Amino acid sequence: MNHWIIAPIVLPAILAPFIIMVLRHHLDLQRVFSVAGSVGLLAIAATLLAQASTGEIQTYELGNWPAPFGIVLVLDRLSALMVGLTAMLALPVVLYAIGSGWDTRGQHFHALFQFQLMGVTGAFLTGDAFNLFVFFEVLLIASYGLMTHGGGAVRLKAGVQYVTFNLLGSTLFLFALGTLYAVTGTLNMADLAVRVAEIPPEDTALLRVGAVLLLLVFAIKAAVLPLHFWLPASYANAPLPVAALFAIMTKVGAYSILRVYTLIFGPDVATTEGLVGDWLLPAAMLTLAVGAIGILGARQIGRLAAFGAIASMGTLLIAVSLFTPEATAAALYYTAHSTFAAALLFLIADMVMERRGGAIIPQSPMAQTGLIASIFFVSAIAMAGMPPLSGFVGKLLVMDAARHVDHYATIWAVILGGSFVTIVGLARAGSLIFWKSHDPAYVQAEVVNEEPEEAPAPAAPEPYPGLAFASVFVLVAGLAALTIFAGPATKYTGGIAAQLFAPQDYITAVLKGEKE
Amino acid sequence: MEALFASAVGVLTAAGIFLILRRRTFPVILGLSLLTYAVNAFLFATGRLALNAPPVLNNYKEVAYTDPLPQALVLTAIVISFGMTAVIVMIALSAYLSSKTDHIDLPLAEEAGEDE
Amino acid sequence: MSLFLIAALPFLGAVFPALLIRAGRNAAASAAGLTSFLALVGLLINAPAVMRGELVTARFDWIPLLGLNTNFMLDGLGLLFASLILGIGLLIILYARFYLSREDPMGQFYTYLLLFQGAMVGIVLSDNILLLLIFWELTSLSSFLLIGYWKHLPAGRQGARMALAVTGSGGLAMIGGMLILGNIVGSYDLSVILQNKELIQASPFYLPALILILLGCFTKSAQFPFHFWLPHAMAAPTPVSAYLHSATMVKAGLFLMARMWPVLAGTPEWFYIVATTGLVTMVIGAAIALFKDDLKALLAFSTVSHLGLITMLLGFGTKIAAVAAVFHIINHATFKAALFMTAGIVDHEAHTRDIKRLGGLRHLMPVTFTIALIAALSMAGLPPLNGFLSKEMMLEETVHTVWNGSHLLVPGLALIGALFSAAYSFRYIAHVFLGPKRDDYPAHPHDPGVGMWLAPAFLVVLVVAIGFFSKAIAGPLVAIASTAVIGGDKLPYYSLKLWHGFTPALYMSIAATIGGLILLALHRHAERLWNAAPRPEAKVIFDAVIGAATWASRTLSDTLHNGVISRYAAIMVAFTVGLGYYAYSTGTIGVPTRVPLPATIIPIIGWICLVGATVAIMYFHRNRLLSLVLIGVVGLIVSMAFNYLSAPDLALTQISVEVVTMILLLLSLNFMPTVTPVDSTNARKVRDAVISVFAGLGAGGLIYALMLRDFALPTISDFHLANSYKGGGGTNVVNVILVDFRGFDTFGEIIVLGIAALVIFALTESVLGTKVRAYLLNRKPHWPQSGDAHPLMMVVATRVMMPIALMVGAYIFFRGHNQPGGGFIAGLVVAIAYLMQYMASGYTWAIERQRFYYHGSIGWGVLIAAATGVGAWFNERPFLTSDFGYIHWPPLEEFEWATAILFDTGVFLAVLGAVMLALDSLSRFAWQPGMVQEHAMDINPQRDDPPEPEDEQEREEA
Amino acid sequence: MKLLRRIFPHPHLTVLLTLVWQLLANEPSLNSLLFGLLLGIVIPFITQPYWPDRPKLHNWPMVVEYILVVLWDIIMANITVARIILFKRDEDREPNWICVPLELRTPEAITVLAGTITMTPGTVSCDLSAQGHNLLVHCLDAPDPDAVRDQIKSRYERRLKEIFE
Amino acid sequence: MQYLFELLIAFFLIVSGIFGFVGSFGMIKLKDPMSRLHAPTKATTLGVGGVLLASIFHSILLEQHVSLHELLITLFLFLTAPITALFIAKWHIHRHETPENLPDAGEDELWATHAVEQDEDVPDHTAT
Amino acid sequence: MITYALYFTFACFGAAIMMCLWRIITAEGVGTRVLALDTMVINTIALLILYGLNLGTEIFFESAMIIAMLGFVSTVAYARFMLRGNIIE
Ligand code: NA
Ligand code: NA
Repeated sequence: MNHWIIAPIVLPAILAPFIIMVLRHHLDLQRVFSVAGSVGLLAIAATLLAQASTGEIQTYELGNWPAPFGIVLVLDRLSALMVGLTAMLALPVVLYAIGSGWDTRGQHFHALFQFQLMGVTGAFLTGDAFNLFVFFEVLLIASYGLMTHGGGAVRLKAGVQYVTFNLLGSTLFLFALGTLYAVTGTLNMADLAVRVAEIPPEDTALLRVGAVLLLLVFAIKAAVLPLHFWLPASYANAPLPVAALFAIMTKVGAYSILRVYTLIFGPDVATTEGLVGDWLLPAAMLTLAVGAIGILGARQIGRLAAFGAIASMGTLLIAVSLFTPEATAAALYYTAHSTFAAALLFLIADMVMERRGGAIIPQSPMAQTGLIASIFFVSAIAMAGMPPLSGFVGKLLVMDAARHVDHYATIWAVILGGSFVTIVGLARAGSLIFWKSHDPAYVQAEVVNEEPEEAPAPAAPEPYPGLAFASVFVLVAGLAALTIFAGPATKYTGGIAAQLFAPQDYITAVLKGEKE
Repeated sequence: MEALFASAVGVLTAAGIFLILRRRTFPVILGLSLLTYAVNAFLFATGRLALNAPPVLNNYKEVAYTDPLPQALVLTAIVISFGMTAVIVMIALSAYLSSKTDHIDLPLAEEAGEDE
Repeated sequence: MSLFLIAALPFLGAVFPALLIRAGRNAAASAAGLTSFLALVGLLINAPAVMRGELVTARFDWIPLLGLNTNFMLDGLGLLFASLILGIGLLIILYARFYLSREDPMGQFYTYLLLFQGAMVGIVLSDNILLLLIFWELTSLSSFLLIGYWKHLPAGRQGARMALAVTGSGGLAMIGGMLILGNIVGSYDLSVILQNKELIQASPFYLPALILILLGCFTKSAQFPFHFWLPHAMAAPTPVSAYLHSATMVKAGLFLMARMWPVLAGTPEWFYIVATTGLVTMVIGAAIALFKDDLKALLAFSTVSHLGLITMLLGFGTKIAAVAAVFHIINHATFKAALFMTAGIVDHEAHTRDIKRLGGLRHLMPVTFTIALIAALSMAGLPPLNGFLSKEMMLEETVHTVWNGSHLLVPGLALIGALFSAAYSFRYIAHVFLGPKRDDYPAHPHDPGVGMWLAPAFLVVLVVAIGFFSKAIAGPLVAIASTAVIGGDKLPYYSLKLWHGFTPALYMSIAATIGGLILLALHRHAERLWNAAPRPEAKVIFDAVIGAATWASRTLSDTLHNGVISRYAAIMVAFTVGLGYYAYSTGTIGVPTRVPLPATIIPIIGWICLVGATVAIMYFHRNRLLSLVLIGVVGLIVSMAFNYLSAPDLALTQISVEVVTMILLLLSLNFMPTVTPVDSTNARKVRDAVISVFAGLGAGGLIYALMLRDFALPTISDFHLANSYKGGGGTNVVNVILVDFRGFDTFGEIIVLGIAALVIFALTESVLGTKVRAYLLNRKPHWPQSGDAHPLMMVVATRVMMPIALMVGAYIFFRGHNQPGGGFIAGLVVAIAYLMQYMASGYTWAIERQRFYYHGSIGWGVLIAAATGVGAWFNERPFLTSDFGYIHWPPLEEFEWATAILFDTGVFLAVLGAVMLALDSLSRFAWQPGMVQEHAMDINPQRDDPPEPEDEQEREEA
Repeated sequence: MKLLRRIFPHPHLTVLLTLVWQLLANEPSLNSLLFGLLLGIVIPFITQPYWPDRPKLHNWPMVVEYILVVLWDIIMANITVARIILFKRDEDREPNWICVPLELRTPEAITVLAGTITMTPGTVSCDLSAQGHNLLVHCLDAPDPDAVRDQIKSRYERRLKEIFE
Repeated sequence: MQYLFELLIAFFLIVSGIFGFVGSFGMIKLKDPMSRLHAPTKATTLGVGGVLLASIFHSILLEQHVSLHELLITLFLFLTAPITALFIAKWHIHRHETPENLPDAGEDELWATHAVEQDEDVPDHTAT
Repeated sequence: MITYALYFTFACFGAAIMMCLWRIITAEGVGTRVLALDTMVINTIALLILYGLNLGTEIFFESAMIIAMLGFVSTVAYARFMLRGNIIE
């Protein structure tokens, strides 16, 4: 029995109530424990990554009930990677939130943050479809709190929209799970895989409905067109460090698609043929297009970053939707890249927002313009998939993996076209925000852009700016490391893909061969 | 019976969706509540309908039990959607008090983005 | 020196100027210069080997999965270009040290410059086309920074963006081309690709690959029609222009065409695309250059023209033309860099680059004049300078070229190009340096210090030297570079000398020179004609295109994401229903396998109530309070349906949750409008109704189909029924599932509830911390309030009921494991008992008597549940493993203990705390100052009238 | 005594709750009796602060009498009301408000009286007066309001006064 | 004996059925809101009480199983019905009756529902 | 005999519930509607007990009790809302 598997869930689950109960009135201690928790999560994630790298699939049967009757957690390479990404993202984000003082602008930031981590890691680790729903809800409700953290009219209105749309998604999740259970009589994902293969032809219509509804649920989370509409306003109006953390949440959707549609409704399952890739690929391409167009058209830096997140999800999902080992390996590499890149862009956007407001118009220069401009340049390079950062490698991987697909020319054209529009858009924004501010003509005018609907009375600005910058540099370093060590990284993602496309190992590990 | 049940689920879903498509927060919340009823009923019925067969074990006689699992799932779902509803009510109220309007739409702020 | 180090040195060096700038401008410049110098030395160390015909390589597998490896190779072509890049780079570093003013951030400049230099070196050394792509795009990015270096100038910003947009997009196209190429060959290594000419040219994907790669080359090398970005890039400081547009960036395109020449050239497609583009570019560039008054613009278009010339030569596809191309690359780099520097000197000294404001400078700036004169004459193609040599070769080649059957077209146009070329070269001299001295220069010009003219002077020396001693100086380099271009084949016969006899080329040269002089003489008239002629202004078009694209993007994006959530939701629902139907219709479904249950009168009544109430909600939904009442009916019926259909636990939970939800909604409705105004058009309503009806049909139809069929495979809940008592110690299987089989779900569920309460609390704090507080204090109620807020009878009834309700809560809790009930419902019941007390006796009165804290209750609940789970670890069992047993203490009867009860206690506490915290937070919105409530009842005759004596003592005790 | 008082702050309530637990458990046993007693002791501790100024009951036989009287009246009242609803034309009814001056002062007593009025013949307690000295009662069909008032005072209030005050 | 028991239970059932019906029918038939209040508070409560009694008798007399817990529900209903009625009545007084329409409240001058200082310019009732 | 009596009582309470629904939909004030809802809840309790009686099970007891308790609470909440606007003050 390997208790490490549940550690990433239990740690925040215990830490958060502790923060609420004992440290409610001690901000500094909250910070210490929150950071310590994130570091702890990182350590746990590292352990899990090391354990998973052997290729052995480990399970953890909660309540000691055998699968498929109880809930089971599964540690394979994919879940280890995703938990690792979460931990690697969490630390810089929480440091930034502390450094920027965002955590003081409302109550319970750190507790909600820990709960959010619990939800995300739980979703990555669980091997039970309904338990996945529960963790989705945990991460969502924590995200509702984080999204509206600090209040403010616009943010709250955006919050209503965010919650509404996600509640629709959660409802759909239940419809899907109900349908699947009603046909197959099970909830365990490995068991589902076994049973789906055995489904008699008289039940395929209903099973297909369940499969497609589930896909749509994940597509909402992953912000796939036409289910992505919730994202721009939500992310742009969330506290931007929170939006940075949300970079991992869209990945939860992508992860779930990968997991469910390789393990249960894999590309070889005849029953659900023609349901996934057929529409996901065009939808993903449109997602990328909409994201890129949004970047070019954005008037506000938060929104620009949000569309950046959408565009990167588009690229990612193009790779996912191909459902080949090569493409999946590429998708996973791109996942890591896009998590850091999107987070970085949001944090930089926050730095800009805090100093001069988010409008993409020239204004007098802000504090630390040079440094922020440089980091913006880096994040833009990453987001646009320009060399030398991992985005370019990821893009090449995706395109290379698409070589053998029928529509490869279209895919390439969309990816390259998307990159082009993104480049133009980011260059435009950067030039207006950072360069044009030096133009005497504009400095003179000094139109103080009043943000009419800002968060109420922003607390002391940036208590530890050094910490904020440090956390940004951590993300940059992450991107750099992902680039430099692209070889080992792609090897690992290749291993994940190999594991995903051999679902029998997973099934055997979970069901211990009992059901075979 | 099944027809009654299914049609009720359908009516609740339709009404819920219709209200969710309104443009004020309050009807949307009402719609979400209705939709929650619908989905809970849906999920419950995936264990198939049964009369007088509650899944409470009876030591004295051999009786049929209905499928307990969907019931447990619905219980979880009810609780979760309760939490969600509470949160959206609160956010909607806060949004209303902060902006003095309960329009659910969030038109793009007219921020002047200037091009070169 | 390893190629890795040569490629890496500029990048490593890029760090220093930025860091060292605090130590002074000289330190920054020296650091930059030293790095370049070291790299150049490293390169030259390898030169002998290359000259011997060896291929110097350095390989490291970076991303084997992708085939993207850091493989470098150095051959003749690479050596030529690398030397140009590093050598001229060194000169530019020197020049820039003196050119840049004190206000310019020099550290940044050198950092950018070295980044650019590294990228260029990377391109020419790459032995992997993907690696080459990386460096390729890096040149776009670093040139973006360089061109936009003067951030305060609009021209600089726009020029940078234009360059990035054009060259970046070309690079993107090239990615596609390279991937195709790699796909055809099966490797991304250049050395492999270059061996596969037949394979590539036979492939059906040859043409797409060719076009995509050429797009990259043409945009980078500013070939028509992508030439327009280059002049705008002249907004950069002159050192940048000199570097980018003589020797490096624009030559990258040429380099790549030369690099790929062995496998791509030699086909008609190649000839017609490349040669034609080059020819057209050459002529047009030259023509435009003649009419530019800005010195740098003139040079920029001349660069365009010369690049066209080289492109054309490469396009011819013959080996001898390739040699000519290589030779001209060298020559052009020398004279053009020198010319740019002289232009910079003039600008620097006279404070203008406008030819119209210049003239007569030869008297004031003799050194500069000399340098400019030699370089310009070389550019004009006059002997005995190096420009003459390569131009002769070019003209000679055109004579032998047939374009679509025409023998005259290519040489004719080439002659025209040469003519214009001579004309603008002469103009550069005549209108700037010759003529009378003027007295209206913006500044008083004089020759600059040696630091500034040393670099161009050195280049001019080369210009002359190559002219005279071409074979000795340039010969070996041309030979090995040309060998590399033509793919290692044997070089054809050529000779690098001034005099070849009376060849057609000579006549053409003479014609071009004379024509050029005539054109210069007629310049004033020609200019009038030129200005009168309509011609598209590239910048305007580009701006219009980008502006339109931005506008279109913004319009599209803002229209799509217009913040109307009802539309988002409508799309989502419609999409879901549509896709669901598609999935259904493409599968198969068997006949029903279950017999439907009979529908008796009670369910029918329930159905009528439910549907009636739901329809009524639709009808009355604008009256919000009424909608809540009607929702209550729906909740009641749903709960009864659960009872009727054998789900007592669900019924209990449903009705409890229902009431708490309703109370939350009432609490919030107190602050919100009670009426929903009409704001949908009828068309919208119809649309929404249609979508809703389809959604309803979908959900109803789906569950109907499901209910009529048995499970396709046996359900796992058989196990739960069989093991509930045996393994879980409870007879209420639903509860055992909740606290044991699927206790982890429940763990998540209470956390959701706890978070919900925290979120509500946090929001309350946030909102009440703003001006909303003031609004709330001054707000009026929806309607007149009644008196007697806390009626006596209600207070008394509550006092009696509360203990009983708590008892019921305890009962529900303890029974839960075996009968309907459990911690969750118990938590709600207890919460409602407290709530009743709030409603009856008033918030402030009741809260004073509160014995527990909500945050603590939530925290303890989660912790106890977690601790129950963790406890199993000490038993060597997984999280949440339960245990139970039976205890017999006489005379008591046997009773059961179960850790599940502990877990359920956690659930209970969390639910209680969460519900109370949520209600409490919402209640705080109504708080008014001075709302201290002394008594529970508003009216109490016992209190108001003098009490009877016997009661007095007792009350004091209480 | 004080200690006992501490342990059983509401002895009546403890008994009542133990009884309630027996009802709930529905299977009398020593276990449930003890457990009920335990809860009966614990719960009053929690609820004690919410019920200050508890009145003392003075006359237990009267309590029993009162309950029986009320039960009887409830049944009769319902028959009366059923007759009115089913067979009397709406126009023939004479609904009426009456004011009942109260001698009772204890809130608990007033509550019981008001509750009784509501549950018995054609009357509903509707409101107290501003200082709680009068009770507003609505009659479903009362041609003679004074008779109703007198009956209330004599039949219920008198007994309650004895019980509570 | 068995027959008598059954008869007793059937009687209780039928009587409570009638009361239950009357309680809701009164709400339909009676015209003024105050009178409507009478029917459900009394008849329905008694109706349910009867059903509960029938249930108790059924378990004791026919199943020989002492089950009194229905009494608790009856207790609840009897405890709460007057309060419900009071609130509905207060709503009616607040909404539809002026102090002049009601009988004199004696020395207290006003009935509690009316005894309140109203805020200025509060909008009229809209949703009730 | 009990069976027929049960049917009769079912019918009575069924009809009662329908009348409550009618009142809820058609009444002119929310107060009457709340009253009707309260009545409906009580009628439902009766139906539940009857159903339990019919099936010979006590499984619905908790439900009936909770409904009785909560029906009251919600009625009070509605009424307080109509009277005071703020239900917890
Ligand atoms: Na997300
Ligand atoms: Na993202």
